[in-house]
Order: sequence, then structure tokens, then C-alpha cells
Amino acid sequence: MQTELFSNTVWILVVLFFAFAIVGLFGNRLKPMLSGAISTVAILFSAVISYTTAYFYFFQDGMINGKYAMLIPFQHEWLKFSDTLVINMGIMIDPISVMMLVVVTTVSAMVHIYSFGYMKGEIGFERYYAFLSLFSFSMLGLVMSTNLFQMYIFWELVGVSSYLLIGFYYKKPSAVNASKKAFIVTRFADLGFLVGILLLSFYTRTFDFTTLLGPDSTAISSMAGLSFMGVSTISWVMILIFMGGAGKSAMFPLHIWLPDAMEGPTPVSALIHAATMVVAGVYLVARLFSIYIGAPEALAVIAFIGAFTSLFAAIIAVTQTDIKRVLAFSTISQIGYMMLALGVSGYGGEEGLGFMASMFHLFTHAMFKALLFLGAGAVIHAVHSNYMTEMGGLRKYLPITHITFLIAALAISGIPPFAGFFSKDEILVAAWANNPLYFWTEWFVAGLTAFYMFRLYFSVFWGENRNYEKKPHEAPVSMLIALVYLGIASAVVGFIPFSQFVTSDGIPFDIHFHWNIALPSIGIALVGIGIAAWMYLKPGNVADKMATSMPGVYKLSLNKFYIDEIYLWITHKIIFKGIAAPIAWFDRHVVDGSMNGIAWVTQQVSGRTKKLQSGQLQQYGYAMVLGAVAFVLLLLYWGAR
Amino acid sequence: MIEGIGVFDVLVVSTAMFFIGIYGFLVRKNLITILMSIELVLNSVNINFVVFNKYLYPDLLQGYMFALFAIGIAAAEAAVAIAIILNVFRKMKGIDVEHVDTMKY
Amino acid sequence: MEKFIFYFISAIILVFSVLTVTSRKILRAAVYLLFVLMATAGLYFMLNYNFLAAVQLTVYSGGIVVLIVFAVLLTAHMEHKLEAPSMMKSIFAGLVAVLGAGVTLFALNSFPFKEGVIIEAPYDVEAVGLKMLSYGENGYVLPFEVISILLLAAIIGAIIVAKKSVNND
Amino acid sequence: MDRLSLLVLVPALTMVIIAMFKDPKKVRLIAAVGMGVQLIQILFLLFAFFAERNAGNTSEMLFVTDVVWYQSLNIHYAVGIDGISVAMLLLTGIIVFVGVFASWEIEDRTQEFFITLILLATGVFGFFISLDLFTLFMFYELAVIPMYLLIGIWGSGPKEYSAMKLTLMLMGASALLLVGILGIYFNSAPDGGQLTFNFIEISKVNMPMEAQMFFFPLTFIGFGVLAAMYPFHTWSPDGHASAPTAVSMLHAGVLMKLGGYGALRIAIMLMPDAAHEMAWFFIILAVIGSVYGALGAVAQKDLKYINAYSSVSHLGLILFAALMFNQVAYEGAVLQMISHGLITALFFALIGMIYSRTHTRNIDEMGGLMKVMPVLGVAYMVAGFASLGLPGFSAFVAEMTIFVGSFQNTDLFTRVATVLVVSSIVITAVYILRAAGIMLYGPIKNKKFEMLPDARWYDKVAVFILIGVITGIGMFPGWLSNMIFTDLTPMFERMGN
Repeated sequence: MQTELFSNTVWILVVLFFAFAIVGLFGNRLKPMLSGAISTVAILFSAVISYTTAYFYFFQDGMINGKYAMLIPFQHEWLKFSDTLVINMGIMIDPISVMMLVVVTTVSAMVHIYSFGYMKGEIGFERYYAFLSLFSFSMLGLVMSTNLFQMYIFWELVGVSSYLLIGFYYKKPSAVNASKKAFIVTRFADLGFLVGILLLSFYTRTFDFTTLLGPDSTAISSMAGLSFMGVSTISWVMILIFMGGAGKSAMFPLHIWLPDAMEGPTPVSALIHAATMVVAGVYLVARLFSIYIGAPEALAVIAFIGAFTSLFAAIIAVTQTDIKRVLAFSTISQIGYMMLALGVSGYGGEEGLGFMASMFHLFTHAMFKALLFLGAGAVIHAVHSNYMTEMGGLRKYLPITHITFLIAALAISGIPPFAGFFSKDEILVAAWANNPLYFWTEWFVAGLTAFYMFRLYFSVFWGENRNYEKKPHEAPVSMLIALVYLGIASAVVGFIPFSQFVTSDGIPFDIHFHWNIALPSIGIALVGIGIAAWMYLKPGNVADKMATSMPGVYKLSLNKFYIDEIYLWITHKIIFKGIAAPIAWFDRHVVDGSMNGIAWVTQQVSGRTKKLQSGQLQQYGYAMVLGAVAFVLLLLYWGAR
Repeated sequence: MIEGIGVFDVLVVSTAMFFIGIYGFLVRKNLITILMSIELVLNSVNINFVVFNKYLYPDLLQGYMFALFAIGIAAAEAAVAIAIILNVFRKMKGIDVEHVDTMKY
Repeated sequence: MEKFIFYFISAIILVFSVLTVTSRKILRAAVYLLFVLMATAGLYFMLNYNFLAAVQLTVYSGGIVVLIVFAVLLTAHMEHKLEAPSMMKSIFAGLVAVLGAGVTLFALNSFPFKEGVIIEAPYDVEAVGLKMLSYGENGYVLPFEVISILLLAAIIGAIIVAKKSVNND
Repeated sequence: MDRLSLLVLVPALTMVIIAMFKDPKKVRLIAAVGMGVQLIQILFLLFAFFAERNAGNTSEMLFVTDVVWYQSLNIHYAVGIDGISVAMLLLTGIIVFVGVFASWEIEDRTQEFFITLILLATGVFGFFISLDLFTLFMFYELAVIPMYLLIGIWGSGPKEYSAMKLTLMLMGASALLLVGILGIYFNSAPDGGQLTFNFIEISKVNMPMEAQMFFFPLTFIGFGVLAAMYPFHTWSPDGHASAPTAVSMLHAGVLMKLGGYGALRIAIMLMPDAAHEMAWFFIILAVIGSVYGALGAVAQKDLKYINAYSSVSHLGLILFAALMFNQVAYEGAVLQMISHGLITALFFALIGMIYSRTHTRNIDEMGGLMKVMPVLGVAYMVAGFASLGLPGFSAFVAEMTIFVGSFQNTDLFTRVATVLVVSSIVITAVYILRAAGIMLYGPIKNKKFEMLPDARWYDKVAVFILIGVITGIGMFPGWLSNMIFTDLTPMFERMGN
């Protein structure tokens, strides 16, 4: 039986968890290199298992009756709420989870290797590797979840490992703030996810994907006819769940944490904030896609937010000077693509092209974006600066980095035959089929992408030499291994016939190449590259002139449309100063004040009362006599009645 | 039993005496004079006991005995009171009742 | 005749009572008190309770008044005149006293006293003494013993309280 | 001697033995041994409990002992346990044991301190095993009163004020409670017959509705004050801030749970009809408590105040769950009591340890402590993650159980209330990470802090035991939640749902 065949996949999680536990608990007693080696061996082991799993799944055993099946080789009851509402811990093997296994373990393994060189000599080397293992564990647990709640659990765990890794340089206040921001923003988004899960599970009485997504799922029918504030309940539920995905995947307006997350070590940015964790939102939507199909409003929201975000982030990326931030906004923009593709997709066969394109883009993007980040890391490692204004002419010093970076830049710009071209092309096809407006937006964004990537590329690797304090040197071997491996991947993965493996309903289909879409997109990419070359390749200040000629737009873009400031204003002025501080005041002075007030009144009354005990004998005498008289009078009165 | 005098007549006398004592208790400042007022009060009560015994239950001795004991107790009370007054006088250099309020509150 | 004597004694009691509480010379007040107590003893004689009257004379007039006089001599000068109570105070206290007296008398007046049949059996000292030491019905041996202990305690207490403390501060 | 009475006897005996020694070292050791014996005893009890249940003993209360105590009012010394009380006992045992280690550095009147502390613990143990409302109330008072001494004598800051405030408010609450309990007693036999204090017996009868409507709010508020129900929570921040470490731990960890336990088990279970009628009002208070407490914590600067408000927030969740009339939510309430007890005890223990080193609790004066005391820093982060409901820690299990349970109520009012309560966990993340960020990370602000020592062995014992239990429950919640769920069934069914 197929299910048993894949049961060894569970070792991926076990091994990584123990790697985390060992390195995390005893790391400070081990040699740093040994800790790193433990983690790396664990992730390489996982990668091997993932690859074999992928091989066996896609080529040997996965297909049942012409359809890639959803297999659950391992499952264990973890927490039981009621007879049907049970949280299980298990692993699920289906096309997208297997694809994600490959992506995550590949990038993660490369990052582990790369970090040997990049993080060498850092304080907390073993801690770094412990966190990497924790992240890999959680991310793989997330992609292989058998039910929504397990997914939520690992979802939170990747959030926390992201928090830990962003805040790795914990003595740097900016890193601490960035990590906090990332955690809180995603946590806020997870609120929607959680409420969505609760609602969905309330209607369907289950968390399990097999029941939720299976052919006799009640997810859509159970909420049929229900609506809330004019929108059908299922759309509310799915939009809430998407909110969680939007938070993790840095969709507008929850994207603000991702650029700041670049405060973490660069390999971490490559792994978590470019290739794997940030696409968890895309994965979530893809995972629940068969339910999303029943919620067209939710899909429309996803498509719109995806398109808007991709445009918005691309515009910002054009003006940033910190290379990691350019890449961060580029990531946001590319994830916007994926979201859009899901939003415009239909279900089954050719209809589901968007779904397949989204997954394809997720796959290729992971490769080339990780490569871009790792390349940027090599550059930063060489010149000890993040700012491209302080770089230039590095191609002579860093030849291998240069080549791999170029491959990645071409890939993301959508130049054939590199990976990005194929996946982006499919997305554009899907967008065209749904709404030409989306197509033109994304087409324009493709041009912007090519422009800002080559702006980055030219200003870092070409142009005049800067006076570097120390002569930049090529990265160590461990880093180059990762760069080269991913470079090759970025160059070739585009040729994978993805629609044969990953489709919305598990049934493979053939895709047709659309020249009418591909040519304009190649065209605009070339235009973008050309403008970048014109502006940044030649000496002279074409770019500066452009910037000064459009000061408003430039400033807006440079300052990321002031979204951060708006959030800062909301959190500081409204939540801290406007709500929390008044509540604290209210609590101290009104609630507690009234309690103290009761005590005060009691004290005053007793203070007054005790004065009666004046020590003046004759006052007591008066009281006694008058009291006695009063009693006698009362008795007489009653006696008379 | 006094010819021509009813129980009420005697009680008028004792009541008047009682409230004269009360008056003295209320207006006097010197502790000794207050003590004297109290003796008046006690005395009037004794008269009551005796009169009740004589007029209402002449065959019994309760009121008589009670008066007897009350006199004994009054003696004890006076002795202790005067001892206290002397002590107060020594401690406070005076026996003005308005100043004896150390134990208030 | 008896009626007249009663009125006479009553007048003495009331007049000297008032003088006791109003006299501004403290020693005189003590003497007035003595007169009141003696008049009371006269009342007891009239009621034919001779032993009680004798006790009243010896213990009250003889003992207590002497004690008071001693106390007066120990605490005040012979010629010291007490300050007169303020008008307000005496009026107010007087009102309270009159009110109390009024209420009491009203109550007494409205109570129907049933006077018993008078048995002119003289209660001589012997009868009283027997009663006092009898432990049968209507015997008073227990109060007698109690009061003897009380007196002892009072004597000791008076000594303890009145004696100068050793560490005189 | 039955085994439940031993739970009261062992601490009592420990007190007697402590009273015979003056040397602080010996006193500490005796206290640790005594409470260790107590903990082991509770673990055996737990196993015995499971053995009985697995053997098919389905009676509601196990190991019951019932002795008449005062005949004319039918007061019994009745003890027994079910899955809920045994879980609470386990919590108490752990926290008291750990609390002894957290007060290892008490030098002032060590002997008296430990006697009072264990006296308090005795009250708590007694409370959880009592089946008789009168003995229950007696143990309740026994637990509340030592608190006054512990804060007033060994506290810090405005300790007399805090001790007074805490004691007076709790005493006021117990006055309400006493009225409530007597009310229950006098209505315990509506059809005539023997009045009883035994709440298992009472839960089998239907109290008259008018009586319920009168006595339910009294009882609920009486217990609610102890569970820091808004707006009667203000004793908690001041009390915690002034209390010595172990007392804060015990108080927030266990004593406040007496309130939750009582509110659920006595107020709601015995008077379900009135509870149903009035639920809306108390739900509003609970929601306010949980959101308001969290927001209040955001604005605080003193670590203990942060944690005290956090407790208000989390106990709001317990009260909220208790008012949901849903078995899953009840299970969540009990789980949350245990989870919050452990986590908050860990927090207070760590705060105490940090305070004893830095001599300040103001987070603005600290910074970069992670570098100086990594063990305590990491433990604080773990506590923080646990508190904000991260999977793998007990709070996640508890909170999710509450949320899943309360979502089974379909009306819009509870839905909105639930969503509001869920949002409090986001705010929890804000204040936890804010405090941790300022205190642990960044550069070291105060030069004096650079030489501070990290955790000592007794600190580590305390911290590691708590972390172990929190993660243990968080990773393997099944046995606990099943035990609680099963034993809630008879009660729940009698409530007529």
C-alpha cells in the first residue's frame, strides 16, 4: 500500500526536532562547528528523504486512478475536543506538500551549508543552528500537516522561529524591534486564521484535510445559504483564513514586517523571508483551494490584494538602496504574483492553470530568490555594508557570486530560458484569462521587476570601483557551494513540466505555450533591463536627475508610502497612548480608586465615630442618662399601646 | 411602714435624690465631688430597695438584704475609687475630670 | 406625727442633696453628704429597719464619708473653692435631670403598686444574722461569702492602687 | 487513615517539624523534603486515580471519606477527588514544591516564613479535596489569611497597604461567599429532608429558581474576586507587586485558581439555571477582564505589574470559559487554570530571581540581561512564549480548548465575545515581547548589571521543573485533557444540558 511506503517521511520531523533539541539544550557545551554539523546533517538527511519521497510519489506510487492522491502515512491523536473535533499530529503526502518538502529542504540545506561560511566566528553560532533546525522542523511540519489545527500549530512555530532568527543579533535594538514587529504583525493576522479555523470547524465538525478537501467535503454545503453582513459565511471564513496567510506572506497591508525582518542574518532572510516561510500563506490558500473555489468573494479579494501588493511593492523596490530591502520588496511583489495567480484560478484541468502557475512560481521563486539573497549575503560579507551606494565594480572581486547573481536576476526578470520566465508566463496567461486588467498590471510589474533587479545588479557589480577599506574577497567555499547549486537550479527548474505534477485537482494536464503572452512579457523585461542599464551602467547621474524631477513620487516610494509611519502612529499614538495608557490610568485611579474610596469612606466614618469615645466622663454620663430615658420612653410608648 | 405615707411618696424623694445625684455627676468637675454624687445615686437606690421590701413584700427580706450588700459594696467601691483618685492626682497633678482622658479612642 | 417626721427627713435629704452637688467648697459638700446619709438612716429607722439604719450610719456615714474627707484633704486645700459650673452646663444638666425625674415619676405613678399586708414582725439583728448565714431556702450565705471576698479584694486593690509605685517616674 | 487526609496531614506535620528547628538551612531543607513528599504523594495519588479509573470505577468521586463533624448542621468532613481536583492538586503540589526553592534566599525569619507558606498550602490542598461546602470554605479561609502575614511581613514596597488591600478585598469576597454557601445549604433540600453541605449531593437536586437567582451572583462574585474578576481585580497587581516571590507564585499560581475552581464547580454547577440567566452579564465582565487586563499590561513598566495584569487577562479567559455551558469550554477552563498556574508561577519565580539580582523591576532600567544571565533570560523567553500561547506549551492547549468550546455556542453575542477574547492573545504577544525586548535584549544599560550572577542551583531546580511540566503538558496534552473531559461529564450532564 502506498501509505506505508511514505511512512518513513515522518523521520524528517523527528530528526530535525532532535537536532533542535540537542543543539538547543547542549549547544553551549559543544564546539560551535559540531553543533552546526549536527543541524546540517539533520537537514541533509531530511533533504534526501524529501527527494526520495518526491521521486517515489511523482514517479512511482503517488498516482492512483490517474490522480495524485492525498496520502496520510502517519497520524496520531494529539488532543481530542469531541468525537469529531480532534487534533491529530501526522504527515500528509500530496503534490503540493511534496513540492514544498523539496523546496524547503533544498533551500534549508543550502542555507545550512552557506551559513558555515557566513556565520563563522559569530557569537551564538550554535544558537543560530538550533533555531535553523527549529525552523526547518516547523516549516516541514507545516507543509505536511494533516489538519488545519496542526497547520496552525506549526504556523505559530515558524512564526516564533522567524522571531528568534530575526532577533538573532539581540544586542542590536533595530533587530529586536524588527523581530517583535514581525511576530506581532503575523500574530495579529493569525487571529483571523484562528477565528477562521474555529468557524470552519464549527460548520464542518472536523479539522482534517482529508474530510475537508475530499470529494464528499461538507465544507461548502454546510454553510450554504448562510451569510453575514451581505457576504456569504463561507467567504467570511475563507477571508479570515486568508488573513492569516496574508500576514505570513506579507500581503498589503500586513507587509510591513518583512522589510524590517532583513535585520536578521542574511542566510535567514534567504531561507525564511524569501523562499519558505513567507510563501506559507500561498501554500495555505493552495491547500484549501478546493474550499476557496466555493467562496468566489474570497478569491476575488485574494486576487485583488495579490495584484495590488505586487505593484505596490515593486514601486517601492525601485527606490530602495539597501540591497536586502530591495530584495525584500521584490519578494513581497513576487508573492503578490502567486496570490494573484491563485485568486484568478479555477478548479480542475486547464481551468486550474492559475493554481499550477502559482505553485510553479513558488517553486522557481524559492530557488532564485534564495540565490539572490545568498548572493547579496556574499556581497555584504565582502564589503560589510548593506547599501548599494557603497558598492560598485564588484564583478572583478567576486566572479562566482557575480555569475550566480546574474542568473538569478535574469530568472526573476523573466528572461528565457531561466526559471522565472516559465512560471511568470503561466501566471500572466492565467491573469489574462481572468481579467485583462490584472494582466496589464502584472505585465507592468514584470517590467518594474526587471528594472529594479538590474538597477541593483548594475550598481553592485558594475560601475566605478569604490575605495574599499579592505579589498573585497570572494566568499568561502561553503558559501559558493550553495550559490552554485542554487544557480544551477535557477537556470534549469523552469523546464520541469509542472502541470504534470502539481494541479488543483491532482489530475495532470498539458499546458500550451502562449506566444502572445510571452513575447510582450519578454519585451517589457528587456525594456526594464535596458532602462536600468541606461541609468546605472553609465557613469553620470541619470538616476538622481530622474529622482529630483519627480520628487513627490520618489519620496513616496523611498519612504514606502509611509505605511510604516501610519502603523507606528496607530500602535504608539492610538493603542499605547490612546488605549493602553488610559486603561492603566483608569485602572489605577477609577477602578482601584473606587476600591480605595470604599476603604477611605470606612476609615472616615470610623474616624468620626471614634471621636464619640472622647474620654470625657460626663459626656458618657449624658449619653447614658438620655439613652436610659429614651428607652423608658419607648417602653412606655409601647406599653401604652 | 409610715403612717399616712404611701410607697409613691417615698419614691418621689428617692427619685429626686437620684436625679440630683445625676445632676451632680454631670456638672461637677472634681472627681471627688463626682464620687459624692454617685454616693447620692446609690443611696437613693438603696432607699428604693428598702421601701419596696417594706411596702410590697413585707414578709420577705430580699430588698433589705440587697440594701445591706449594696452598702457593703458601696464601701468597697468608695475605697477603690478614692485609691484611684489619689493615684490620678499623683499622676496628673489634679483631679479635674475633663483632663482625665488618656484612655480615649 | 410620723408623717411630719417623714416630711422633715425628706426635706433634709433633698436640701442637703442639692447642697452637696452645688456647694463650691468641697469639704462642705462632704459634710452635706454626711447629712443626707444620716437622714437616710433616719428613714430606715422610721421603716423599722433598725439594723440597716445602724449599718447605714456606721458604714456610710462613718466609713465612706471619712474616706472622702481624707481624700479631699489629700488632694485640695482647705480654702480651695471649686469653680462654678458654666451656666449652659448646669442648665443642660438640670434639664436632663428634670426630664429623667419626670419620666421616672410618670412611670412610677402609672404603675399600680400592690401594697402587701404589713406584718409588723421586727426584723432584729438575730433574724438578719440567721438569714445571712443560712444556706437553706432564702439563705444568703453565698452572697455573704462573695461580698466578703469582694471586700477583701477591694481592700487589697485599694492599697495596691493607692500606694506609691516603687519606680516613681 | 485515608490517603486524602494525608494531603492535609503531611504539610501540617512539616509545619510542626519546622517549628522545632531554628537554623534557616535546616528549615529550608525540611520544607523542601516535606513538600517533596507531598508532591510524590500526589503523583502516587494520580497513578492510583488512573488505576481506579482504568479498572472501571466510574463513581464521580474516588477515595471518598465522610465523617460527621458537626451533627446538628450536618457538617461533614468529606473528602474525595475526581479528575479535576486531582489535576488541581498536581498543580498545587508542583508549585508549592517549586515555591520552596524560589524562597531559598529568604533570610529574615525563615522559620516563620516557611510555616506560614505551608499553612497556606495546607489550606489549598484541603480546599481541593473537600466535598463539603463548609469544610471547603474553612480551607479557603485558611488559605487566604496567611497571605496577609506573608505579604505584610516578608513583602517589599508598600507591603502593609497591599497586604491590607488584598486581605480586605478577599475577606469581603468571602463574606459574600459565606452568604452564598449558607444560601445553598438552606436550599439544598427543596423537597424537605436533611439539609446538606455536600455539593455532590446538592448538585443532584434542583434548587428553587428564586434562591438560585439570589445566591448565584453572591457565590460567583465571591469566587470571582479571588479569580480577579473585573472590576474586583485591583488587589491583584498591588498584592503581587509587594509579595515575596514564592507568595506571588503560590497566589497567582494556585490561590487565584481557587476562585476559578469554585466559580465553576460551586457557583455554576450547583446553580446552573441562574447561571444561564445571568451569564450574559458575567460574560461581559469576563471579556472586559481579559481584554482590559491585557491592554493594562501593555502600559505597565514594573515586571510584576505586567504579570499581574496578564493574570487578570488569563483568568478572565477562565471565567469566560466557565460561563460557556459547554463541556469542551469547561475542560478548557480547567486546563487553563493548570496552565496559567504553572506559567505564571514560572514568571513570578523568574521575576523574583531577576529582582534579587538587579534590585529593580522597572523594565526601563534593565536591558541586555540575556547576555548577563542567559539561563534566566532564556527561561523568561520560554515563559513568555508559553504565556502568549505558543504551541508546544500548555497555554496553547488550554486556550485552544476554550476557543473551540466557546465557538460551539452559536448565538452572535457569544461569538463576538469569543472573538474579542481571542484578540486578547494578540495583545498578550505585544506586552510579553515588549517587556522581553526591553529587558533582555539590546545593550546593557546599567554597568553594574554586567557582573550579575546567573541562576543558582536552587533557581534552576525551580525553573526547570516548571518549564518541564509546561512543555510536557503542551506536547502531550491528551491524558490530561481526556481525564478532565471524562470527569466533567457527570457534572455536565446533571446541569441539564
